[in-house]
Amino acid sequence: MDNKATVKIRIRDLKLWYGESEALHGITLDISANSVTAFIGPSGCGKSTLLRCLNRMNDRIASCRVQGDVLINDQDIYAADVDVVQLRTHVGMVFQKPNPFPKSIYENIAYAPRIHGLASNADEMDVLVEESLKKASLWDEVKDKLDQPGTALSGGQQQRLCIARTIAVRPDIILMDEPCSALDPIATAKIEALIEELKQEYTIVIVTHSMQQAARVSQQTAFFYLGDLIEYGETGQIFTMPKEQRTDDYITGRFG
Amino acid sequence: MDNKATVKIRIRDLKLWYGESEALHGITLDISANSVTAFIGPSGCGKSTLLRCLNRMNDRIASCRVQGDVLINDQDIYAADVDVVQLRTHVGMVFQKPNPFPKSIYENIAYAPRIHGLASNADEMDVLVEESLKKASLWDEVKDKLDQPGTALSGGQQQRLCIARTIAVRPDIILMDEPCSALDPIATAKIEALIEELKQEYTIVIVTHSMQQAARVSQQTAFFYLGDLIEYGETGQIFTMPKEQRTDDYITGRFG
Amino acid sequence: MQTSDVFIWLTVVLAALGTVAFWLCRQRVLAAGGLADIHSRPGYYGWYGVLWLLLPALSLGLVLAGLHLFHLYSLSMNGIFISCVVAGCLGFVRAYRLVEPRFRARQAVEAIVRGLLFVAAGISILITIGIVLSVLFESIRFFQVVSFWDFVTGTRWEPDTAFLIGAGRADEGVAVPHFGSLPIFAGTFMITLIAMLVAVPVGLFSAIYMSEYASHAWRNRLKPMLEILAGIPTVVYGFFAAITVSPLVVELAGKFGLEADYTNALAPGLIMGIMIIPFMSSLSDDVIRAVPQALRDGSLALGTTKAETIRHVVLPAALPGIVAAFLIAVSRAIGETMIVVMAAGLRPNLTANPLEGMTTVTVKIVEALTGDQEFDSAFTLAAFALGMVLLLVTLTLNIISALVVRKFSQRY
Amino acid sequence: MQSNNAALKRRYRADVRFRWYGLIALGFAISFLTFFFISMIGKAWPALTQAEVKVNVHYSEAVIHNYNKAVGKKDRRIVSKYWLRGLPRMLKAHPEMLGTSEERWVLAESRVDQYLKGHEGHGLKSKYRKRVDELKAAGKTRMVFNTGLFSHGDSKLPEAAGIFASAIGSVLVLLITMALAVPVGVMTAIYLEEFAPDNRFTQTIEVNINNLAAIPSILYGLLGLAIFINFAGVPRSSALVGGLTLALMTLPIIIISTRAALRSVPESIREAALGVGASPLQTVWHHVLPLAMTGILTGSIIGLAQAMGETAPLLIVGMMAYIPEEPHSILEAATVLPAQIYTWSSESLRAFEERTAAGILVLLMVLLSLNALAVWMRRRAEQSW
Amino acid sequence: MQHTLRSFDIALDELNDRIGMMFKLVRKNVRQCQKAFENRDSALAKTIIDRDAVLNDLEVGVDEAARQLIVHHQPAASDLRFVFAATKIVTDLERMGDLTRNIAGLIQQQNNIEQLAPDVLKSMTELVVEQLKMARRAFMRRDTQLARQVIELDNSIDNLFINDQRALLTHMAESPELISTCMRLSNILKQLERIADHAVNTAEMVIYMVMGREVRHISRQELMELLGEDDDED
Amino acid sequence: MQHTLRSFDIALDELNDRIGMMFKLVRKNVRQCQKAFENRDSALAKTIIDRDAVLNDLEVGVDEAARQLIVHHQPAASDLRFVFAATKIVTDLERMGDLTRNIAGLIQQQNNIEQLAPDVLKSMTELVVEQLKMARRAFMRRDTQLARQVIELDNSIDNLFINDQRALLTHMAESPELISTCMRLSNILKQLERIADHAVNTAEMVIYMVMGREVRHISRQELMELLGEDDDED
Ligand SMILES: Nc1ncnc2c1ncn2[C@@H]1O[C@H](COP(=O)(O)OP(=O)(O)OP(=O)(O)O)[C@@H](O)[C@H]1O
Ligand SMILES: Nc1ncnc2c1ncn2[C@@H]1O[C@H](COP(=O)(O)OP(=O)(O)OP(=O)(O)O)[C@@H](O)[C@H]1O
Ligand SMILES: [Mg+2]
Ligand SMILES: [Mg+2]
Ligand SMILES: O=P([O-])([O-])[O-]
Repeated sequence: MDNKATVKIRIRDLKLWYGESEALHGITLDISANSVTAFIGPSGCGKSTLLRCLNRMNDRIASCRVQGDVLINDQDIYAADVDVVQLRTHVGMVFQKPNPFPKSIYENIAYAPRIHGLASNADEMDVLVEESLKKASLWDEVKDKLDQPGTALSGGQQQRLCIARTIAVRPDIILMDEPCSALDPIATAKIEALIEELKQEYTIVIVTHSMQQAARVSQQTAFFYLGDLIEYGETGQIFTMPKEQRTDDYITGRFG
Repeated sequence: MDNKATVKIRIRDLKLWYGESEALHGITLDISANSVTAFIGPSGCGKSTLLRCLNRMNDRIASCRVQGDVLINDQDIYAADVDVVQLRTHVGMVFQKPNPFPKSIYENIAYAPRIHGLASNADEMDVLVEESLKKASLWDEVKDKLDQPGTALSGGQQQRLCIARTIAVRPDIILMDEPCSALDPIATAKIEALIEELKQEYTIVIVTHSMQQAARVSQQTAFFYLGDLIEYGETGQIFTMPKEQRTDDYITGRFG
Repeated sequence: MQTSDVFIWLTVVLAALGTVAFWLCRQRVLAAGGLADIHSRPGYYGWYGVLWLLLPALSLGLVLAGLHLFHLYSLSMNGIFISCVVAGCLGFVRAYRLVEPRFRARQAVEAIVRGLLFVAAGISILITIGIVLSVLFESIRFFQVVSFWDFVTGTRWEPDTAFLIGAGRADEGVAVPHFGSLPIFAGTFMITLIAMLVAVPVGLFSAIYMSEYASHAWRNRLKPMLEILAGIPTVVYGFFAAITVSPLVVELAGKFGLEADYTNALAPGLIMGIMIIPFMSSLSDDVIRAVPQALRDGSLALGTTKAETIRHVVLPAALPGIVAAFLIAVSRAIGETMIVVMAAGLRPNLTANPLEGMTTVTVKIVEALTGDQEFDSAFTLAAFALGMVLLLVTLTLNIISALVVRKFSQRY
Repeated sequence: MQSNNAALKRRYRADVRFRWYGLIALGFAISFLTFFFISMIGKAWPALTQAEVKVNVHYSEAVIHNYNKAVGKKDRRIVSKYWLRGLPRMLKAHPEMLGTSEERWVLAESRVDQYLKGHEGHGLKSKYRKRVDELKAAGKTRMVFNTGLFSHGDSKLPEAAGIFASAIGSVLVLLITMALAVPVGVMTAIYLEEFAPDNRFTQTIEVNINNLAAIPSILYGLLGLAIFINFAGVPRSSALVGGLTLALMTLPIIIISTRAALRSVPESIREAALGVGASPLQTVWHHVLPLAMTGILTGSIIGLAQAMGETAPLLIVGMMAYIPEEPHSILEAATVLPAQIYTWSSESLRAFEERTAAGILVLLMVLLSLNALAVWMRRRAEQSW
Repeated sequence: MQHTLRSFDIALDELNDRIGMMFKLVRKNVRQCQKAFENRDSALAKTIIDRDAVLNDLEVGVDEAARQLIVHHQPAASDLRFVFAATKIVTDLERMGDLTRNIAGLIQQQNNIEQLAPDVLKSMTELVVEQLKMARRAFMRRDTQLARQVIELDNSIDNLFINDQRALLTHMAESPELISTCMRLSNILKQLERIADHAVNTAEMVIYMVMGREVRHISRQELMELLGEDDDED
Repeated sequence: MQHTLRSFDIALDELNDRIGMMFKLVRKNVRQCQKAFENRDSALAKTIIDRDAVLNDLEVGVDEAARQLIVHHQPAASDLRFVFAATKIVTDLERMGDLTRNIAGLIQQQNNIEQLAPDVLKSMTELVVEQLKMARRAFMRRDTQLARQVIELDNSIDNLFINDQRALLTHMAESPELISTCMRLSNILKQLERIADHAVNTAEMVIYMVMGREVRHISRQELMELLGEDDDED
């Protein structure tokens, strides 16, 4: 892959309020295509909030109000004519706790493509399901039990199933909000390995509490504090030579 | 503190069954006084199970059967004449998710001393509460709001409240089952700092999923795999020069 | 002494003795050892004394009262009173002598309390046995007279002469009674069907609206309103169905050129349906809300609309709960008595026309048991046979719903 | 990302439609409720007033033997027989009134009452109607608040029928139900939820309880009839048998709601208490029960409300008998409010209909307050968590 | 076994390869020094000097990679030992590079040194090259026996060096006009001896890396005990 | 600011102190070498040689501590740079210790060297001691300006060394009987020069530690630009 990163997401002076309280104080940030960007920072600093701005999941919260621009592929996703439903097919999301639908493994994957009409017949759907599961490195483990419920898988497998489900609608971007915090180290390592694979094809933004995880999987790291973006840069640089004292303090465990 | 560790807990060929399935296959382990011993290992390897043997919390599970000896201060805690309730005052336990009683902060601490008759009047109780909160490094943060509900504290504070509550009954040993897994890194660091303090006075056994955490807080580390104790030794040695290949594989992330 | 006086006196005396017992035991242990030496907190020794006072007294009282009630053995009220107090004191003396610092009072007290709890739990078994036996015995007697096959497949229910036979006047040439229950069950089925046709869509969609669309504030207003429907006694529904709805149905049917009985099945069916709405909606609402928010987020994040998410993810996930709610609602409808007693007909009628009068199992039971007939005529016994069928059907429905719930409960 | 394709539009239309289904369903339920209450209140409203007529009354010696003599022949069918019947007793109690006479307001006969209220089907014969019209013209009729409704027992005479006796019956029955079902239910639930080992016996009890809750109430009537009355010989129609029957019926409700309340106390609280050395019983007593208390009370209230509105099993154990006097002991024959309503509803006289409605209104008021209390408590419990 | 995280393996492999490459470059340098010396090849000497920059860059690169590895993957146990050993070995290798550059510098100033004691340098070079080969192999194969041989070989080199040095002293005393030439030659030998010492250091780190035992300042005997005397024969 | 985890601070402090201590020991060695040289104090030379074991142990100890720190606390950013620098600096310090031991060894064999050029050694020693003092302070205070001065001072030392060396060569040519003595003296000077070089290495690591920039093989000019020319004056 060539190193010259193209910018996929442009965030410009993004402010966000929950009711009266401002949770994001003007964030400006460029997220590169085909790479992993990690958001880190202490609890409540607005990482998840910013992430959920990127596919407008925050629309679900009535009290939430947004100002500023979020441009994905140079299109303002908060423009009036943007269709949220379609936006979310382009910007997939993986959640903290694995949340497979209580359906069969196959149906978990096939559900969204069916709604979006991505497969015109059963064979195409089979292919799509297999492809998605393969991309999520899950195919080998589940290929003989596609009709078993997705909830019967182990936690790590469930999370990969959720990733496969997201991949199935062919998004550009995958958002992950602490995708490993409910998993044990081995399952976590597998997800991290998967993220490493996926960044070839997708733009990935991941929120994580674990600085080690951010260091392991990401190419860029953004450090947030109390709703501000304190520092953003190459992960290697952030973790060896941050520019800001606050970043250094947080990363070295000198906070609070 | 002198280095010559006295053995506080002796586990001898401990086997444990849940119904028909053997979850621990004969564990033999000596846990030193006034130090932190960490149990690590992949999910389901029996860490929690072993921990809960040490204060007989497993008694609550009907299908659970134990064979072998657990000696605390050279007394077999599975002997017929042992009073479980009294055992649990000597061997305190802190759980994964902070679980303060939905009472005031003061009452959270005072409850157990009261049922055990550890304070003969209100003044003594005040002293005991203050002392426990101080030991748990929480006093400064809550001294002005002792009558507020314990559930209104932040996650990290709640966990320290739970530790204070455990300390209040003057245990010898404190067992912790993934005490930080529900907390963010800053709260985690505070608990770790507290554990560091507490080991002066208490024998601490901690189960953790985070190898980094085990490395940070513990003096001894025991690595379990599928119900077997694979390796047990000085934490520094386990993490730089483990004797067993499986330990090395797990610690370096080469598992599964 | 009057019965009620015994109650009062026993309460007063035992309360007083209990206080003394508590104090005595507590003092005894405190006198024998310091706070640090005694095994349990001092209060436990007190309670130990109290329990040993109360338990013998009250259990003896219960036994004596039982004997009295069943006319097996009678003691005067004074006798009961005195023997209870004496038994209590004996128990206390035993307890008092056991009290010493090393005595594990807490364990002893807890063992007793645990025993009491266990006894309480046993009562539910007794009730079930009671119900099954009471219904079973009488049904057996019924089926000794009437063939089971006729009962199940017969289409004529004309039992009126049975009590004459029961009274030993069979030879007077009265008509042979018929106990064909088919029309009764058909009526029950018809009314249940009508009720479910109302309750299921209304209840389910209400639940969906409340849990998925309504704001929190609205939900908090709407849900109690629906629950009012469940709080209205069935006798009131029956009255309403009979007085208001039945005439309305007749009138409306007339407008359409149809003829309806005043005891038509539609009115009680409709009202029963309305009565059942909250069962359907509340239970469904609960299970729909129990579907984790994460599943909705997961679906919406895939770019689906709200309705799609509800239809394809939420409802399937909640389906076992909804099915269970449905089954419970059905068993409610089948067993519902007052509405049909007051608004449905008495005449068994095998028809598919809901505008005609028809009758139900429960109506027949009430009819049979509220008259002045002897309890052992086939006419009254038939009520027990019907009751047994009712019991079997509802139990079956309930067990199925429990199975459905259990089978799918580990799904998330 | 513009929403310009047709498929998407269709999907959005389906979305809107779905929402409307819900609204319609709710609208249906709520309009029924409104209709129901309006029609019920409309029916019950007249029962709150009662006609009185002003007639001349003679307290002669003869009245003691024939109360009809107290009023003039014209008025005999106009005043209430109930009032007339009470005269001899009153005169015996107050001999000094003998021989006097007065013109006074007197309870009117129910048909007169209906006529004066202008109801169709009042059933008043035309000759009396004329007399009533006269009285009315002379200002000798009036409508007063119907205190009798709340202070009288049942009566065959609609104008004298009240709910007092049945209310007392209800209270007695409920007291018995509560005294039996609540402690046993709560204790059972505690045992099952907190102490029972997971064995066959426990499972049997659990299955049983769930089944008991689903059994139609009328079967409890059969049980009461067969066991309490026929086998144990408890007097038929007595508050005791009613209370026992309803207690059995309420028991599973209370057990289930108590178990739910206990279960909603997080396991972590128990672990916390056990972890600091509390015994299992202390854990339950000090932590679990206090936290579950609102839930338990809510469940009990709902159970009792249900018992209070229950009719069918009580019919079977004979509590629909005609009981004009309030019971003085739990062994005496008694009736309860819903049974009273049922009895009245099957009376043919038009005047009973409005009384039925009034009785219903009273019953509903009590039940709704109980339910509101339960809702309020539940909501408070939800908040405190 | 592979790491679950492929990037971890890649990073480790890269570190490994870079060090292997540095070993090779150093060996090449040493060999070319000998050639330049023999052929009075000033240009070759220049090549060697220029190559130092490559080694320098490799050193800094390896250190940076090691730090990134620590930050990204928090290595522990065998991985940590490897990364640690790498940062130590790389210092030695860079220093060896410097030393060969020094030699090349001395060769550039050469005036007839090669006639003085051509064999001396040759045999020394051969030993050092052999040692470097073994050291590299020991590192790449995590082979403690090879590492031990590297350490043992140092004895021979030291002996050779002392003999040569003595010979040179004699020489200088005999022909004072050759003093500065001899000094230069002595210097070259000294540098080679230093290279051998650094090779020993790398071998010691290999032993640490494999066995987790620090052998940097322990006696030869202890070391042999640790590595097992019995293997001595072959 | 303090770390939340006190043991982390303690471990870092200990590492820091041990390195400070090594700096001091090396400086002491250098100073004592001069004294032993002047006074022909063979016993003092012996002390210096014996002290090497202490430095060896300290080196191994620091490395072990650094590894434990990495394992226990997963240092990042400034902490990681410190730990990394520590493991590099400690190698230099140990090597400095070796070099002083070498000097002491040469002194033990001394025959009248001190009369040859007593001042030469003295001025060289003084410069090196001064440089070591600055290097230690630069390390302890995380002071890049002091570190720069260490590097600059190396120029003077190099010049001094070259002059001395030239003088010695002349000397040897003049009096061949002194050749081996001169060679030893030249060797001592060479060792001192090496010590200065290693001191420069430590200074470079200090700069890396503070600024996060590798300055190991960059040109002097670049370095000066990095550290800010304007501060040059004082
Ligand atoms: N739905 C909401 N309504 C009101 N305030 C909210 C809401 N969600 C988040 N907040 C507030 O916004 C701030 C940022 O929250 P956010 O969840 O983005 O933090 P975070 O960085 O993801 O924290 P964590 O690491 O704990 O997930 C917090 O102060 C939080 O209290
Ligand atoms: N109550 C139980 N009944 C039956 N089996 C159990 C029970 N609790 C644990 N087990 C089984 O015992 C084994 C050990 O479980 P345990 O909870 O001790 O693992 P663990 O090492 O603590 O895992 P984790 O890291 O996921 O907490 C597992 O296989 C688990 O499935
Ligand atoms: Mg566990
Ligand atoms: Mg160099
Ligand atoms: O600089 P040295 O090679 O002698 O350590």
